[in-house]
Amino acid sequence: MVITDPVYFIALPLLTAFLLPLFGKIYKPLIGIIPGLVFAFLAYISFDLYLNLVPGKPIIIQMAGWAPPWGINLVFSEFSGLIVTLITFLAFLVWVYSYNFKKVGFDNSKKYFTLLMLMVAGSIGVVLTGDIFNMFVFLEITAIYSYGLTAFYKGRDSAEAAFKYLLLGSLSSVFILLAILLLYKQVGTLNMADIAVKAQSIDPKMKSIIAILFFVGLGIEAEMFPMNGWVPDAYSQAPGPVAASFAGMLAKSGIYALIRVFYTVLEVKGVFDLLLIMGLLTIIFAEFSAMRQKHLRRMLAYSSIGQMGLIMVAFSFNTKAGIFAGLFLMFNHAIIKTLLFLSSGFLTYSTKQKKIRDLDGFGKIMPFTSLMFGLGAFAIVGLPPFSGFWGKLNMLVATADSNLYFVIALILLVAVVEIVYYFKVIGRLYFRQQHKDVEVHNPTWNAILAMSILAIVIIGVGIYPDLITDYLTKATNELFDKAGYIHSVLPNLSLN
Amino acid sequence: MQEFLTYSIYGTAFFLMLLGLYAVLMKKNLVKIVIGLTVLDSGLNLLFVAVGYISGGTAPIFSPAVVGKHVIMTDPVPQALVLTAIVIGFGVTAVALALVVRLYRKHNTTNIDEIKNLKW
Amino acid sequence: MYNDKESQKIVDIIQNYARKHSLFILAYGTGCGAIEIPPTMTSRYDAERFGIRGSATPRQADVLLITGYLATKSLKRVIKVYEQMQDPKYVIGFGSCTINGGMYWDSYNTINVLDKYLPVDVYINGCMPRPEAVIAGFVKLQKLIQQGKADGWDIYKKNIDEYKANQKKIITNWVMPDFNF
Amino acid sequence: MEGIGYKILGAVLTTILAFVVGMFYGGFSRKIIARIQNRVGPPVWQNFLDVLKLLFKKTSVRYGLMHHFAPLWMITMSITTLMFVPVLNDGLFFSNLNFSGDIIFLLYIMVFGSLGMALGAGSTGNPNSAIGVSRGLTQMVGFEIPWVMALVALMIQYKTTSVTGLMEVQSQSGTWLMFSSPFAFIAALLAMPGMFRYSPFDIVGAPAELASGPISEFGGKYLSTMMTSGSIFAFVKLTLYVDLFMGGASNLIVLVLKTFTLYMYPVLWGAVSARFRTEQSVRYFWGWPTFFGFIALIYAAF
Amino acid sequence: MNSLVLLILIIAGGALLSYFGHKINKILGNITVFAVALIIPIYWFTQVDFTETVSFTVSGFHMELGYNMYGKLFSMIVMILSPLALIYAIGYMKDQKKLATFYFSFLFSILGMTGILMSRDFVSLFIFWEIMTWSSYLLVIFLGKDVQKTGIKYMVFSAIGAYAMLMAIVIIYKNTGSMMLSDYFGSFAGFTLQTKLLTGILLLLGFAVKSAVMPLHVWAPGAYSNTPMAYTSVFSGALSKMGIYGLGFVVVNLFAQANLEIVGYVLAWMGAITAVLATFSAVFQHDAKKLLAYSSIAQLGYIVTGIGIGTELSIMAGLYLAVLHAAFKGVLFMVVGAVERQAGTTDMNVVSGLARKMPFTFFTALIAIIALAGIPPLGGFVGKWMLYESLINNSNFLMVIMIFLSSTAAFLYCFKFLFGLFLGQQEPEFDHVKEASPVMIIPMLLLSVFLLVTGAYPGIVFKYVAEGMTNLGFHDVNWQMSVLTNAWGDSVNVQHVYLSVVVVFVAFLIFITWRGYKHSTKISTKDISSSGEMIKPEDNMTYAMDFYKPFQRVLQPILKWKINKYYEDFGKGLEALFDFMRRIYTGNGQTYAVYVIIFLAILLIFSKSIFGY
Repeated sequence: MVITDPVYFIALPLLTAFLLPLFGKIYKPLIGIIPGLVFAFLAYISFDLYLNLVPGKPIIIQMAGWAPPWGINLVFSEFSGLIVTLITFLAFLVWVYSYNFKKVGFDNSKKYFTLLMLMVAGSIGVVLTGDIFNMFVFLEITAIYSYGLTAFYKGRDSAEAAFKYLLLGSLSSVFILLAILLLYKQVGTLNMADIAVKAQSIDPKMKSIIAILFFVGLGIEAEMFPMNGWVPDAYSQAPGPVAASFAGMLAKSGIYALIRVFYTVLEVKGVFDLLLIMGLLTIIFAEFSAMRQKHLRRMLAYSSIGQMGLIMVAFSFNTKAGIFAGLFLMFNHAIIKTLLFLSSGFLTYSTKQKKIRDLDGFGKIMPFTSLMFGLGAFAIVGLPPFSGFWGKLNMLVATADSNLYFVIALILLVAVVEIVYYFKVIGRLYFRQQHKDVEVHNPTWNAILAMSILAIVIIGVGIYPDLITDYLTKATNELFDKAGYIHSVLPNLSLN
Repeated sequence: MQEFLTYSIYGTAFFLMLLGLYAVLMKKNLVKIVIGLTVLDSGLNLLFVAVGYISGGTAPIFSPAVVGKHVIMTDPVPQALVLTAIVIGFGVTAVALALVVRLYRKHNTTNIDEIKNLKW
Repeated sequence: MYNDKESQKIVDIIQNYARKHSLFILAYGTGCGAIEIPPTMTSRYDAERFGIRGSATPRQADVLLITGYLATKSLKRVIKVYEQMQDPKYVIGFGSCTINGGMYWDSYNTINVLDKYLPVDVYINGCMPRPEAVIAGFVKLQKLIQQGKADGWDIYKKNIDEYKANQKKIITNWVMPDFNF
Repeated sequence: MEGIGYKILGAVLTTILAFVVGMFYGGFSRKIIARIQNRVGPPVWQNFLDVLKLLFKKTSVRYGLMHHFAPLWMITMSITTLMFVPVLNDGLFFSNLNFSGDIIFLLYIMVFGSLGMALGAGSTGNPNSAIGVSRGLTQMVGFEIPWVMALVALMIQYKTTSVTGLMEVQSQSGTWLMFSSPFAFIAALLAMPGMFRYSPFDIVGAPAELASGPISEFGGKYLSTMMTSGSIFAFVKLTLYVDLFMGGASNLIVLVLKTFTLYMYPVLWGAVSARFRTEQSVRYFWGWPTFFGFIALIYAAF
Repeated sequence: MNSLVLLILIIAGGALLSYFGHKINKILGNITVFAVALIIPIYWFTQVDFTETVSFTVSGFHMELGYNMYGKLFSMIVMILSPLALIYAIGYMKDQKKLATFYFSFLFSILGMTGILMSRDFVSLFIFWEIMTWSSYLLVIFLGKDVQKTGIKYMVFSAIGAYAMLMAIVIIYKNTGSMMLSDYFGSFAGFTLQTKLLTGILLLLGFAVKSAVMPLHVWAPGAYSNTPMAYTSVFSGALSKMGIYGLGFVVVNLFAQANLEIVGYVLAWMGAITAVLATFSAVFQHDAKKLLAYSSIAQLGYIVTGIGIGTELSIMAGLYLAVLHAAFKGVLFMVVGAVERQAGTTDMNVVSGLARKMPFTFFTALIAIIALAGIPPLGGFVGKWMLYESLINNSNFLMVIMIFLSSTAAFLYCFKFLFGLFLGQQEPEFDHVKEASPVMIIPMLLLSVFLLVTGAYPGIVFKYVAEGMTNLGFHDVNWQMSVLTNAWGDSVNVQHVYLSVVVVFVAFLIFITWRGYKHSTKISTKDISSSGEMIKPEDNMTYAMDFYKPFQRVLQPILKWKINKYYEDFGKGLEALFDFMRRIYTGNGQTYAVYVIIFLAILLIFSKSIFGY
């Protein structure tokens, strides 16, 4: 179909984002409505494209008419399509959630939606692009607007958080750029498929340096252990829906870039072991820090890091089961963390209630939001019958497949810690006497709608995971099938 | 001579990068850190251009002057990339400076060690 | 069984025989008479050969020994103990204090005549009575029981109003639960 | 021979026998203690008189149903235990239900009365009763351990858990178990005074401190039933010891001789000893008796 | 439609209906709960086809539901006890708030238990296990007391258990390629010893947590005593049995078959130690709820011992005790709940003499306590007897002594429970106390009747126990309606016992009541023989505080040793470690940048060992 061209994923939000202030001049409510229309359209086309995708035949768009490996191309395959669909779906929900945010004291929706749309465009770009420099550009786009979104609120310490994020983000961009530079120097091409073909001939020493640079640079974006200092600050200082989209989109695009680079582009021996170790360290440090958090959002942020670590571990097995589990975890993390951040957005809206301690008895005064938070917490720690369980189960099965019993034990031990801190919050929300002066911001109808949709997805997938397992399997096969990817991007190339 | 030039450019680039990195890691002033970032970026960009340069190459422009002649052109791709990178670096610097201003207003200092409201 | 007069008589005989030979005493050791109980019970005089044996609680006791003078305060307690005892029950007054006040005859806070407040079956006179006298008193009580004449408990029940009136004259702050039959 | 009437008659006769013998034992013990204390002492039938008198006494108060039931629990326990203990080696007349129960059952049914009694005592609201019960139960935990150790040793050694089985073992081998399993016997013997609650283990119902403890609110018929039960139970316990360790008895005279000999042991010990505190007695029972019990177990198992 | 799926749907639907019913209106909600409580057991007993199975494949895992006889036995516990507790809850929770949550969680935990017992594969087992766990967690913290400690402790231990199980499941899947229980059992013999032990012991760990075996029991006292009592009766009565269920099939079907009886033996020892120590703890509690909680742990210890020994008689004893424990602990927790509701407290130092005010409650408590103490002629004795006999037959003499010590010491707390709450002096401050409402009394009475009947006819339970044991590999289990026989052929005829006790009791009842009861007056508990001392109505003479002080002095060396404290110290140490670890996030952006560079440097330096170059 003409209208469902993947280019729209990037072009449309980029365009409308900058036009948004103009629309605002014409008719003020358009500021709220236009992004919604865009996101809805994006979600529609992504679903449409994804559901109509022929297996083994990804949609490849050549920008400006140049065929790969010379031109930039967009690849909408089972894997990237899945992530894009997820991102657009979440973006739409985030819009639904924040459409009426003004009602509870959220101003500046113009800037907000502009930045949000740009960020979404960037993340989609990262996922879709088939060009490694293009990926860098999109990562930077995403990052810059994320800085803006992080620093969105004026009263808080958001500038501090944004600055830290910016500092690390810039370093990340330097390393990625350096890696691309070295890669380009070696292979003379920027197309990922082409690099993948030619990468075999690179000097292994150089290759490992490139891999290290990519690892560090993308690791910052993917919230890897020693480089994730920005995450808790950014997540906790950004507005609720922004934190949700960070977890749902930003982190996803980061991890996507990481696994795309190491699965498809660069085949480096040992990087997966490194990823495993770093993933485990990420999990351990993040979850242990989360355990001792007093602020709800910071806790969620650390938990988010932990989940990312889990995803890294899953992808580090380099097996089909591992990828499948990783994808499942990504899906879960995107959906559930979004729900958690969205609900915590209302719970911690007032500056008075930032700490977990302040939320005693909120189950009674904010029943729906608390319920959603509780549901999210149940799901994220992997309790059945919610979707988190299946992710965890698949993850563990994959781990066992790789004979890594100690990893299972470690993951499960950390999961106990996770349970502890989430259930502490639930206990406080529901089974405590509430404090005297609390400021309640009841969710608006659209927020309720957004959260309900997420909850329904969580429960639906939890009860019947086969709703998504087919797609995940397809995506797995796509990611695992490196030759297939190269072949579909570069149809004329004959391997060997 | 040509080689020396090439290596000196590489050297300058790495020097600039290290200088920038030093500023980012060691300087306590926010503005200096931002400057360090910019220097780091510049070094990187220089490196990029240097990598793309082929000795004796001309500008990669198909002008009437070069049509039909056997001319060595420098690789155009890194130059294009550098342009993008510069733009991105500019954007980042702008955001960074804006943030520095806000941080200064809030904390009344530009010492990064004192801006630690968010920790652990 | 009890309706038949003859068998009633036989039952009475057995009953009185058993009662007579098994006297559980509850010694209310108010005065100096309490000193005389141990020699009575222990090896020199050995009251146990008559079936007399100490009992710790009023629920099980048959005989209440009032061993000496009774202050008004202790009268309350004695009455309570007596009322907690189960029928049939006997009271033995020790020494002259229980008979007419003895050396405390003009004391402001002792009672003079115990019989006004509790139905005494046997008095043992002396100040204090020696164990021989005590045992003699018990033997007297046993005889009375055999003859069915030791019916102080019955008299108390019949003349309860009179007794209570007398008791209330002495004990002004009466917080005792009412007597259970 | 197997008629139900015959059975009932046997049961009633056993009960009466146990009652009479137990009563006389009580009388003898009073007499003997009196003689030790250089007294004349009451006649040996004094206990009958006491029971009879208490029976004729009026019971005019009660604290409720538990108080009313307490003596019933006790007598039920005593008689039921009696029914399940073989009184004579092969006296059909006295073999009431003893093929329907075994040692473990006996151990448990023996507690039935104590607990019921404790409940009755508790329901009176008398603090002395409660203290007595607390002490009694604690002491029970003490002496049950060596006693059970001895029994388990016997059971494991001879591969039978029934009293009749152990008696058969003795009649077949011709030696009493007190000789063939000496450690078990020592343990059981050392635990025995606790079971009889004679001095030094009589803190449960110490008359001077606790106003006779658990039974302090029981008089009249209640007390008489309890005394009956106590004497039956004394007989049962002695018979059980004799059955287990001294080869049982083939006729009543032998039975009486053996049980009386055994009975003298706690009585005489009690006559000359002072009272243990509760924790002292528990420590005693968990000391040497348990040690011997342990040795008996090891002896039995290996 | 498949009756098993329908059963699950009915319970889930019931949960939702009760939830919304209570959201709308309390009366409507209560009616719904009552209806659900009736429908579930009726459906189970009449409509469920126990031979039916249903299987489906989800996310690549083959799952199958279907009863076996062993599961049916435990299901029966759930299906009888839970509805009664639900009905009881209607009365008990009348004045509480958040009833919607309560009944929702309650029914979901029933759903979890039902599911566990019909799962034939590990995935559904684990799913239902977790459903049961979180729903019970919600109920543990329902009252909001001690959320931090009790709830977290419960959840942590449950999670450790569940995840141990999950790990075992995953390893099993790795080794057999199937999630079916039967495949695991079938191929167990072929595993290496390491795998055998690893999977089996991890599974055991998971189940042992729920059955509160010694080092893992720490959650139980708090969880049992802080939960609304209506649920605790299910919690202790039925939910803990899920652990027993699992232990049973793991120990018997796996280890015993693979000549690894030693595992069962160790487990039995742990059970025995649990029984002793928990009993000692129970004796010194002054809160009736805590007392019962510890008592539950001790009782579960007996059951675990029985299962662990693994002989026919001992397993029979264990399963029989499991059924009985459900009944009497169910009653007892309901009793405590009734007392708590009517008198406002269950502190035995405060409350006393309620037997006069709550006679029915007292009666049921008495029956249950007699059964618990294992005193003949009630049903509890049967289980105890079988347990002892099986241990003696196995010559496990030390274990016998430990169990005996435990159950003798159990008399202490049994008495204390009855005495502390119901006996002793009736205080004027509890004059207003009334008997609990019939809704609460009737479930208690029904369970008490069951206890009374099993005393004479334990065979009605044996029937199902024997059926269940066929699934544990014991076919032709020998049982009789009322005669118990051990391996050496010695027997007890409980019917004779019952007969003897009843005849003697009735005979003397007549004797003692005749011309006694009617002529006597019921007097106040303040009217005691007190050496003439005047006791005023407001004086409390009940001796309840430090009831077993002498015993405490004897046990001082043992009681000093508190496992709970070690766990708490460990937890605190961990928290300190976590606090230390999170210092890495210093809050200084520059430090983070330094981390990045250091990480990069490390990677570059060690790139040879990581990447090979």
